[in-house]
Amino acid sequence: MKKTVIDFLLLDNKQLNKDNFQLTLQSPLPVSDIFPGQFINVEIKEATEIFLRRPFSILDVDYEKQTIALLVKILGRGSKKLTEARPGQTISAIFPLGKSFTLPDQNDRVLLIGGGSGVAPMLFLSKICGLKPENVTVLIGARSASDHIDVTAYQSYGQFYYTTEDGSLGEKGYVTNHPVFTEKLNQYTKIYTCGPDLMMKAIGRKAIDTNIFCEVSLENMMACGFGVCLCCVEDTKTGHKCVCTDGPVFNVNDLKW
Amino acid sequence: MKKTVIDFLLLDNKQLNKDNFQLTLQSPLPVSDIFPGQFINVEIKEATEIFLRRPFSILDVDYEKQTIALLVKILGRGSKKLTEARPGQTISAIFPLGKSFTLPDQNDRVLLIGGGSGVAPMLFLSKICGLKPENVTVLIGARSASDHIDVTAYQSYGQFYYTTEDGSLGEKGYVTNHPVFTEKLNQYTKIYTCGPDLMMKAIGRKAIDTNIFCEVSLENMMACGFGVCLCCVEDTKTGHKCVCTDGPVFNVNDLKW
Amino acid sequence: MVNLGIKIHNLDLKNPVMTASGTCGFGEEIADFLDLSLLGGMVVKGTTLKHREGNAYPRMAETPSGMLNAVGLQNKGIDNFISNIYPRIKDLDTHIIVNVNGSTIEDYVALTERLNELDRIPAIELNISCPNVKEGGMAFGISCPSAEAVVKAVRKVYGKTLIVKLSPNVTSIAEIAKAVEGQGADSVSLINTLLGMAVNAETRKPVLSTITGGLSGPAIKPIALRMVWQVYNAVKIPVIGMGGIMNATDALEFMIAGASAIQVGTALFIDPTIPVKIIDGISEYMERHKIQSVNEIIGSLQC
Amino acid sequence: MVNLGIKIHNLDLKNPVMTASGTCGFGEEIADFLDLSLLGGMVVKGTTLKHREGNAYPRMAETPSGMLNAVGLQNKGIDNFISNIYPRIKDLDTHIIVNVNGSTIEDYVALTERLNELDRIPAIELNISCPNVKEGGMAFGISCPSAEAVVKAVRKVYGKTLIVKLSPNVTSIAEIAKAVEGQGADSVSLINTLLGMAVNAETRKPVLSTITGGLSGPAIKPIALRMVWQVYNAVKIPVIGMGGIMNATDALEFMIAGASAIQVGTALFIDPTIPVKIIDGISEYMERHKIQSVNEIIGSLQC
Ligand SMILES: Cc1cc2nc3c(=O)[nH]c(=O)nc-3n(C[C@H](O)[C@H](O)[C@H](O)COP(=O)(O)OP(=O)(O)OC[C@H]3O[C@@H](n4cnc5c(N)ncnc54)[C@H](O)[C@@H]3O)c2cc1C
Ligand SMILES: Cc1cc2nc3c(=O)[nH]c(=O)nc-3n(C[C@H](O)[C@H](O)[C@H](O)COP(=O)(O)OP(=O)(O)OC[C@H]3O[C@@H](n4cnc5c(N)ncnc54)[C@H](O)[C@@H]3O)c2cc1C
Ligand SMILES: Cc1cc2nc3c(=O)[nH]c(=O)nc-3n(C[C@H](O)[C@H](O)[C@H](O)COP(=O)(O)O)c2cc1C
Ligand SMILES: Cc1cc2nc3c(=O)[nH]c(=O)nc-3n(C[C@H](O)[C@H](O)[C@H](O)COP(=O)(O)O)c2cc1C
Ligand code: FES
Ligand code: FES
Repeated sequence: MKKTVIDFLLLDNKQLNKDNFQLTLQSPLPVSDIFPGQFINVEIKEATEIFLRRPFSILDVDYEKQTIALLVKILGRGSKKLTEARPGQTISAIFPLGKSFTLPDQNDRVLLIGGGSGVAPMLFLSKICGLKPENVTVLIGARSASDHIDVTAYQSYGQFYYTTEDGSLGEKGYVTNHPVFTEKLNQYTKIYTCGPDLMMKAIGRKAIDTNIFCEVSLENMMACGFGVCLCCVEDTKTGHKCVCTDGPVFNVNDLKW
Repeated sequence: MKKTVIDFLLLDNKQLNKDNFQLTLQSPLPVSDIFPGQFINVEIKEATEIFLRRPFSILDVDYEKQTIALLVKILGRGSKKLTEARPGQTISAIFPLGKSFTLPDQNDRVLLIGGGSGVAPMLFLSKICGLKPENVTVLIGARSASDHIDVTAYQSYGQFYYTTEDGSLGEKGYVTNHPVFTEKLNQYTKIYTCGPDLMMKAIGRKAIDTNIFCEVSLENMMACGFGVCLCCVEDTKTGHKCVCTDGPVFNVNDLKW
Repeated sequence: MVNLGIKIHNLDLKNPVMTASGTCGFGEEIADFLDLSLLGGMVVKGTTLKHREGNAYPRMAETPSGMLNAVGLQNKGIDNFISNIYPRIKDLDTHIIVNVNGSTIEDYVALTERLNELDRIPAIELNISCPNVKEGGMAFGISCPSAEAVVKAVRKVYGKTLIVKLSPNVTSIAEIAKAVEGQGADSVSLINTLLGMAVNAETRKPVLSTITGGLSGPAIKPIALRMVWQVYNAVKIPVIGMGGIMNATDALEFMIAGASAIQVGTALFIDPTIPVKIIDGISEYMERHKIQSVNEIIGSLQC
Repeated sequence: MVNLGIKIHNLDLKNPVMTASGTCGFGEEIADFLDLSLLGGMVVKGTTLKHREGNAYPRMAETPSGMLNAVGLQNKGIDNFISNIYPRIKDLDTHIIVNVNGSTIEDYVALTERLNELDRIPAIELNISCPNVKEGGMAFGISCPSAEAVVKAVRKVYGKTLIVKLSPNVTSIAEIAKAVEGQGADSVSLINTLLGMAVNAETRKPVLSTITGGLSGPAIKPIALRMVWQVYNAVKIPVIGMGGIMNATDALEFMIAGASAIQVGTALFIDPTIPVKIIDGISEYMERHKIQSVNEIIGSLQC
């Protein structure tokens, strides 16, 4: 699909928990070939002193209805403002951006690890990867039970496990403390992850050590999102790469982790 | 009343015609000693690239209910945004600002001339001046009938006359073409006016020529509204005066008109 | 309780928050909003020897996240200040600093001498950076020799705290700062406004009567921060930072970059109570970060 | 139909709207959004002799109505440009201008000689104003003698249109403009970014890996407009204006102040289709004001 500046129509804005909202956007153009890891760069309208767009991963796509969904976590002024948008409002975004995760092969057993808003591309991937549910494990970490979002709609695509820092849901600790990660990692042929840098680094290093295919989705600060400003670079083994166009998905082996 | 930065509550926002809105604001503090000509400096919230506050005259005050009313005419981005404010919203404003018109004496016969949004202080003055209605004449000019606002609520305070540039309501032409102005001016002991600069200058010069007391309310561009920036100055016979603190009301004899 | 006190030369400020010249009048205009005794200091409107009418209207243009002004030092002159204003404000419980302006070195010296007599004016801010006057002003502040000359002359006649206000419209503000430090300045304050311009495309005329004016407000904050950091690294005297400070976070950024104190300017037009909010915000930050004395923040940037 | 054509030296532009170096890649990155053949010209990413990795991440900070960048001329070098990029973009129906950067005068000259060979590059923009590199860059652009030296050397080897891009981080940009005009520059473009800085108060660290970076966007528009007007009044060669242009009104303000053409930079990050909207907006303005040729707008400020 060609990159376009699109005026989406906000169909729905649902609060999932304290800080997380799910936005459903209607596209005036057909949405096609959208895959997990890709993102959209959203204009934050009528906000004092917000100048640049804000990037958000695609959480889901409905090709027929021509809608896309976003998971927006309140982090600062822009994300806050976006969660205050009302259905009926238009939202300008540049779309689609970035490269997606490498879809698994039929024989793969995959582990998807999401933390914070990084859960969005993981859910999308669980749905779209085409594997039998028993070959898809989704591990989601959050601070506390109340920070976890409801993933019922995706439950049929794989086995879901949770961690919380306070033990209020699933295993206590970080995702990297979960038995799936500490004990059963060798059962997986591919690991995919998106979330806080420290989490992804811990996962990535383990994948490198254990020689498992691993792709991570980075969230470097962006100005443009389509490869012209060169602000979002990650220092890879082959030099500075743009997270917005060469990524956001990278194979950990290409990174200097 | 002490100048204060107040968070008003917007009680009502009524569209009067295409470009004019009447806003009613609830003050958390008692409003006292507010007179026609005084103004308020309003923060325009969540508007892209609006930095300074915007000044608006007081249209009315309800001392008991602690409310004030504004007449806002859409001129640019800030006034537009303000007319989109919804009841229930808070509106920050600095209040009260400026000096009011000199209230007439019991024996005065006054002519109040308003143009555009300048009608606001004129209506307030008609209500508060304490004269018998037969001694109060209000002349209001606008481009066309549809640009005139409904003044029914003030009708009992004086005799009302209208002009329109296209003749669609009242006399055709400018306020200065109206017989009240061209023929009967000598019946009045005081003239008060607020509106476009050119209108006020024409009125003011005539008042000077005919030696009638005349006060005008200026709308110079302001940064602060309370006398610290010295941006709003008018070049008077006694030098640069701040429209926001020495005015906005000036006696025409003090101006270099 | 955190300790907010700082020192500018031998002047003890109860906190690092001052109001900037030309944006707080003589204090009286904002006294309705703000308990002036809470301020670390107050720099009053730019004063000249003689009465000045300033530039013609229009003097202001709103710009993205900022504004241009072309006031041109309108003020009633030093005699009026001494006889009418000073008696009314001299007993305020804050440091009153007078912003001193001249067209010639002699002007600056004569004005300083007059201010020297005033017990309750413990410091002057020598404005060699006003972009809105035809003579003097910024011309002194944009070259080292002329900046040195005026500071040298004033220093001779002034024994109290001498702050020199620097212009950002230069290739190297650090050089100018070093130059004035060399002539005995006790402190430098920066930045004054950046020279800018606004055009009305519809009328094809300049918006300001003077064509160009001084840019202030958040738009200039990144430039001001950089200059404060450069000057802090170049001189030993305390630096007073300003330019687009709107809240405590902005103020802290300046102090981290090297400012011993900060001035709030244009922000006052939008909310004259901001200085108190900034003082409170700095306290809150210090408590959160377990910082005892505000002095620990000054120049604490970790590069 | 209004006539939008303008001339920069002997280069005919179909309209005065170009995209700025470092903000449009090599055109290909924005071709999805924008029909490049509609542009008056396109200044491609800053190019150096050798491959450059640029500065470390983070390279960007959002600021009020603007942003700081510290990219540091990341590019694959001139060989890569000539063998890989040039063949792909050379047949675009717009003027492709290469932004030329060096650490030494020899670099600039060597790079210019290589570009001289390329038929479809009718002009270069000599960047003596990049604030984000340790060597060369802005250092050349902030003093008259060094600016003269580099322009003189390049002029000797370059016969096509030579545009020199000026730094705003100077006391007098008009002086620098006159200096480069004196050495045979065919045009000057301005402004490059203003040196700024961002601090993270919570971590007490600079936001950018390089501490300082270049400020762009609407925040700098008033400064850019003022400089364009000053330079327009100082030189005879055409001025190309930029700095915070977001829409047709901004573009017209620059042209009224003296710009023969304008460049759109940071605005592209927010909406890469803006150049077309600006072109349309200029036409609409000219029709409304009954202006036949866009040349009538250039420098039409009535002071
Ligand atoms: C490719 C990509 C995909 C993303 N997907 C999602 C998503 O699906 N859901 C979601 O909620 N968020 C996502 N993000 C993060 C989202 O873009 C940021 O949360 C948002 O831009 C913050 O804007 P703000 O105005 O709320 O915060 P600001 O007020 O601008 O900043 C608040 C704080 O957050 C920091 N910050 C801002 N942006 C980032 C960033 N990109 N990385 C790290 N720190 C940052 C700032 O430095 C500051 O300290 C994604 C980011 C990228 C680059
Ligand atoms: C003391 C005072 C009392 C006022 N009372 C009222 C009132 O009761 N009702 C009302 O509707 N308006 C009133 N105004 C005018 C009102 O302040 C402006 O219409 C408003 O500030 C315009 O803001 P904006 O953002 O909509 O326009 P902008 O987008 O800022 O400007 C649009 C255009 O209007 C011009 N403009 C903006 N402000 C002024 C001004 N103050 N004078 C002249 N031209 C201006 C600008 O130069 C520009 O060309 C008053 C102004 C003053 C100074
Ligand atoms: C309207 C106005 C008037 C000013 N007058 C003076 C002045 O008289 N003397 C002076 O040194 N600076 C003057 N300044 C500059 C400010 O003191 C301050 O240096 C500048 O505005 C940057 O700070 P800010 O962005 O917080 O306003 C003035 C600024 C404004 C906006
Ligand atoms: C991310 C970024 C990269 C830039 N790279 C270059 C460059 O390589 N060469 C150059 O001459 N200018 C470069 N610039 C400066 C712009 O071309 C332009 O001069 C400046 O940004 C001001 O215009 P604007 O406000 O419209 O962006 C860059 C600007 C940005 C924001
Ligand atoms: S965000 Fe601009 S290149 Fe990636
Ligand atoms: S608007 Fe600031 S002094 Fe009048």
